[in-house]
Amino acid sequence: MDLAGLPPEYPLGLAAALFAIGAFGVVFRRSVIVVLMCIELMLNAVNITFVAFGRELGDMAGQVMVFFVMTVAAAEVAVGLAILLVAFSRRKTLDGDEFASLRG
Amino acid sequence: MEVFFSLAKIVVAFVIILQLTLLLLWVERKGSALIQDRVGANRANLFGGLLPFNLGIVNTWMADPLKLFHKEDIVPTEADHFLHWLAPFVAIVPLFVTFAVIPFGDVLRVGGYTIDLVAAPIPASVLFVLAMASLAVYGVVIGGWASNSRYSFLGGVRGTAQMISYELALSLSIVSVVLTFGTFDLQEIARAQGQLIWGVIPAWGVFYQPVALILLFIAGMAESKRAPFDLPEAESEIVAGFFTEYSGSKLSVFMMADFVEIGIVAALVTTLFFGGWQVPWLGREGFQFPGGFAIALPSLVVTLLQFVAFLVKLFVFCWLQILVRWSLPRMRYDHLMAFGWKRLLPLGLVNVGLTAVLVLLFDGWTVK
Amino acid sequence: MIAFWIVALFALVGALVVVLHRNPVYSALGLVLTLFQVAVLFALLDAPLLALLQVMVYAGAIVVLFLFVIMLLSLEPEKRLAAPFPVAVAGLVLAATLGFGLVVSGTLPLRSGVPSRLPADFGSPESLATNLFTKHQLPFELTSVLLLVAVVGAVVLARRRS
Amino acid sequence: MEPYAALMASFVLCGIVAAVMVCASWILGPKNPTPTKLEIFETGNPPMGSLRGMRFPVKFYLVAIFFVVFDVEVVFLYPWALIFRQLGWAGLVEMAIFMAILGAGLAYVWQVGALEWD
Repeated sequence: MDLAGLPPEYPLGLAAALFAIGAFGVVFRRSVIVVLMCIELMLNAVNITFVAFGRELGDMAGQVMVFFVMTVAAAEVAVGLAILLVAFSRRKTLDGDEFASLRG
Repeated sequence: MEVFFSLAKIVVAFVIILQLTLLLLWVERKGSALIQDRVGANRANLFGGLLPFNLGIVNTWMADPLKLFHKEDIVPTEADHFLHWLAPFVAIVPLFVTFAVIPFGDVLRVGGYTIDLVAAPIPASVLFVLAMASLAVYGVVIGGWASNSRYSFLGGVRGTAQMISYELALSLSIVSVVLTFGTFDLQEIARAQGQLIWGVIPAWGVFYQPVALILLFIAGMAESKRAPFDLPEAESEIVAGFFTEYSGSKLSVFMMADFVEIGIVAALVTTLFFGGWQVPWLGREGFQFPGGFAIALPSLVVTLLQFVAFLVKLFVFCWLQILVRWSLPRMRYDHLMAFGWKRLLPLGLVNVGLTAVLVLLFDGWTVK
Repeated sequence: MIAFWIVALFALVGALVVVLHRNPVYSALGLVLTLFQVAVLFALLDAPLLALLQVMVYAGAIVVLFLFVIMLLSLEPEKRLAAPFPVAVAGLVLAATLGFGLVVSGTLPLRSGVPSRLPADFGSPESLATNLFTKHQLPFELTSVLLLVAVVGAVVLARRRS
Repeated sequence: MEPYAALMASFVLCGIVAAVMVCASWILGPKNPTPTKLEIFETGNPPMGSLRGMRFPVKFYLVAIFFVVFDVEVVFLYPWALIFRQLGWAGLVEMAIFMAILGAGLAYVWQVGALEWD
C-alpha cells in the first residue's frame, strides 16, 4: 500500500463534496439537531483540507489546527445541544422554522 | 513470507481472544459455583461420561454456544429491525480488533526472520485501545434504542452514562502511564519493563504507577458493565437491560462482548503494569538472575516462555475480575456516578500532576 | 489508492444518510460512518495521532452526545423532512456552487517552494505534539477557556430549564 | 506488511466472524414466530403504549455534555504526556495553567450540584 503517492487533489475533492453536502443539509433540513450534525460534517471537511494541505506543504501546523477545530466542535456541540434542550422544552419541537420567533 | 507471518499473527491474536472468552465463560460458571458452594455446570461430558470426574468444561466450550446458535432468532415487531441486527455486530467488532495491537511476545526468530509478536504494530497502540473502547458504547446505545422496549431503553441509557463517566478515569490512568514510559507503543512499554530497578526488581509499571493501576482496574470493570457496576443489565430491576429483547446468537454475542471486555482490561493491566509478556530476569538470551547467575536458553524457548507468561498473567487478571464480580454487591446508581466523577476523576488528575512533577524531579525514577 | 476510493465512497454514503434520512438516529449513525472514514483518511495522510483522536472525540464523545439527546427527547422520524421546495432548490444550487468552487480552488497548482520530500518523521505523534506545545501555546491555553465557557454555559442553560 | 494493512485485515477478519456469529441463529435456528413471541417483553403483561414520548431527567444530558468537554481536555493530555520529557518545566507550567482553568470548570460544576444524583 504505497500511500505516499496519494495526490492532494483526491482528499481535497472529497472534502469539497462533504462540505457541499453539509452545506446543503444546513439549508435543506428543518430539524435543528440534524442541522448541527451537518455543521459537524462541514467542520470535518475543513479538517481534511487542513491535513491534506499540511502534508503537501510539509507543515505540521495543519494537523495542529485540526486539534483546535475538534475542540471548537466539541464546545459548539455542548452549548448547541444545551440550547436545543431549552428550546425543545419550551416549544416541544425541533423544527428550525418554529424558532424564528425566539428572539426578543 | 512476510505477509504470511502477518496473517498468522492476526489469526493467533484472534484465536487467543476467542478461546479466552469461552474459557472465561466456563471459569465464571464453575468459579461462581465454587464461591457460592454449588456444583455448577456438570452436564455435558466428553466421551459419554466415561471420565470419573466432570468439570463441565464441555458445557461452555461447545455445548452452550452451539445451543444458543440453534435457538430461534426473535426480532420484536415494534423494534427497528436494521438497528436490532446492527447492535450486536457493532458491540463486538471494536472489542475483537483491540487484541490486534496487544503484544503477546517479544520477537520470534524463525529461519532468518525476526517477527515482532504483535499482530498490528501500529505506533500509537495505547490510543487505539482507548479509541476502540470508546466505540463500545454504540452497541449498548443502539441495542437499547432499537428494541423499543422500556427495559432495554433504560438499560441502554444507564449503560451509556456509566461508560462515558468511567472512560475519563480510564483515559487519565493511561495518561500517567504514558508520562512514565514516554511512548504510545504497547510493545515498547512492554520492552521497557524488562529493565531492573537497582539491578534486582523488574521495572514493572505497578511499581511506578500503583494509583493508575487501581484507576484502570476499577474504571475497566465499570466499562465492562459487570458487578458491582452491572446496573445496565441489573436483572432484579430491568430484566436484562439493553439486551432484554435479544435471543439466540445475538444474545450470545452481547454476552461474549462482556467477556472480551474482561479480557481487554486484563490485557491492559498485564501490559501496562505487569510487564506484558516479560518473565522476570528473562532476556532474549536466557535468564540473567541478579548476582551474576545465568542460564542460556535458545531463542524459541524464550519466546515460548514469554508467550505462556503473557497468557498466565492475562488469565490471573481475568480471574481477579470474576472474583470481584461474585464478591461484591451492586452499587446504587447515584453512588456509581458520584464515585466516577467525584472520586476517580479528581484522583486521576492528581495522579497525572504528581507523576509529571516526579518525572521532572527524578528522571531516573522512571523508565527511559 | 483503492483504500482512498473505499474511504471516499463510505464517507459520501454516510454524509448522504445524515442529510436525507428521516430518522435522526440514522442520521447520527451516518455521521459516525463518515467520521470514521475521515479518521481512516487521516491515517492515510500521515496523521495517525489525529486519526485516533478523531475516533475518540467525534465518534466516542460528540456523536454519543447527539444520540443521547435524540433518544432522550425520543424524537420521532420527521414527517416533513425538508424545507419548502424553493429553499431546497436554493440549497442545492448553493451546495453545487460551493462544491464546484472548492474543487476548482483545490486543484489549482500549489504555490512553489513546496518541499518535494517530507521529513522522515513528518506526521509522527511526537512532531505533532512538539509543534502544538512549542509553537501554539496561546491557542492551546485559550482552548481551555473555551471549554470552561462551554461547560458553564451548558450547566446554566440546563438548570434554567428545570 | 504495513501495520495499518494488518489492522485492516484484522478488522475484516473480526467483521466476518462477528457477522457469522450474529447471523448464526437466523441460519440455524427454527423460525416459528407467533404474535405473542414478537411482542415486547414487559414481564408478561401486554406492553403499555409506545416508548416514544418517554422523557428523561436533565442529569443524563449533563453527564454526556461534561464527558464531551473533559474528554477533549484529556485528548490534549496525550500528546503532552508523550513529549513531556522534552518540554520540561515549561511544559508543566503550560499544562498547569490549562488544567487550572478546566479545574475551575469542574469545581463550578461540582459546586452548583450538577454532579448530584439525588
